[in-house]
Amino acid sequence: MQAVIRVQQRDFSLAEEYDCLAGRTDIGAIVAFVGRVRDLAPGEALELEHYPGMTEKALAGIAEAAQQRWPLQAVTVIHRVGKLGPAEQIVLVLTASTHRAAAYEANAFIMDYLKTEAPFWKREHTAQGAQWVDARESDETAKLRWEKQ
Amino acid sequence: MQAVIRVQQRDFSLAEEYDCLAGRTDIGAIVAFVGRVRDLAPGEALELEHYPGMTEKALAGIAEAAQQRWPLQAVTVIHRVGKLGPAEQIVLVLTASTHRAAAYEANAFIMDYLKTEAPFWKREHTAQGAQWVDARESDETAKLRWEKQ
Amino acid sequence: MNTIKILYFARLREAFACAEENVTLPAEVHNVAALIGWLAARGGVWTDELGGKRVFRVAINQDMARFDAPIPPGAEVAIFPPVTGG
Amino acid sequence: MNTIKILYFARLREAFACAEENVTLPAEVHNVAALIGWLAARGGVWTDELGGKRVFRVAINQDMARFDAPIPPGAEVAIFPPVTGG
Repeated sequence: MQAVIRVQQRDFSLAEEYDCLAGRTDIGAIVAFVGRVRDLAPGEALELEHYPGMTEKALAGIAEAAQQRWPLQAVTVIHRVGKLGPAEQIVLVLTASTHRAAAYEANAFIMDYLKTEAPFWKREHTAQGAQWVDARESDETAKLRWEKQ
Repeated sequence: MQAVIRVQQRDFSLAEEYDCLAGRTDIGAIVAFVGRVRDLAPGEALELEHYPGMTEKALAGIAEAAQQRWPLQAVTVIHRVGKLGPAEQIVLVLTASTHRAAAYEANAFIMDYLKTEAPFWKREHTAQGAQWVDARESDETAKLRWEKQ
Repeated sequence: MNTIKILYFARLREAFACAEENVTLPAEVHNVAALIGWLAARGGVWTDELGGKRVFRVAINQDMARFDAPIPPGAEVAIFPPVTGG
Repeated sequence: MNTIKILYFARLREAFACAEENVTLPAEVHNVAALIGWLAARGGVWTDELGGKRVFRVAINQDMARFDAPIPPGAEVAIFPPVTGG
């Protein structure tokens, strides 16, 4: 099973990606995660820089690790780059499996690794100027729980 | 915050429910779970019976418990009843929060309690006749993990 | 005298060929355990389903109830197999 | 002689005013730790960012690399702050 991995400037559609799974009778559970820009005021923006080439490679590697760990019928990871306004979509992770536990866990696993290993960097553009967003210790902790098991 | 709870025969649209959250700058993470009919052949059907009145009350109670446990900006639970064919949608749970951990955990919590406490019963109609689906021990186990914490 | 409504769902509704009945409880039938014993004493499918061999759940006024829960006057009691939705 | 390409991203790209450079490594600069020490010895912002006060990550040929990882001939090495996507 091949994962769908896309890194793009343009917006994505949860509905379109979900519809790709229509009619499949082997899928019992689908989990979708959407991460969005929050806490920005109108006129402010989030800018996402990335490392072209490594980004796709890192995301594909994370999806592959998830597929080896859980029985998944489908995996889709889409991450946007460039400038995004308040409430805009940043990332979509879609996982499908026979049972819900695999779909939930694989989805959270992919997000935890994406947050700590995929080469994206956020910068906030506000009235106070542009500022790089700091990495969060809690993201590193979230990833480590998968390594203990 | 009021949860959206619906029990209905007709299909639902993930896209429509998701779009209700568009433009909200307080939401950073949205998790959607869709449960679907699997492993049925064409012509076969799953029938969902329920206990009108208690169903809505049970789902509202579960959503309320999730909202007390995690900071959620939105909760939607839609469950279908009646006859459903292969690959049809059965249930949608949508959770939105500031951070992803709350959205993931609240979503799985709601599904675990829905599976064990909301009065729905599945019957499969196949070439061999109609048969009630047995409850799964693993669903009970999944629920118990939330009571230990 | 406590007259209550009892609802049956899914496998139990079919086994009893009954979706709903109104019954007046004897004074000693004051909680769920006593009600179940009283219904199981009807014999046949009632004993088969409620006599202890098979698993079932009970709700009182649309809330899940334990076997030691009292039955309030005029209650809506529902008896059904473990749920299988979702 | 090992000539490699080094890429800088985000805060480091801005601090160094450099997105990419080609460098020929002295023979003793054979792993990530040695490369970082060699770059930090440039002084100024190089020392500030790579001298040990701030946290950064290194990738070799587009895979995350540890500080003891060897640098293959002609490698693409990237140095960047901890990632913040998603």
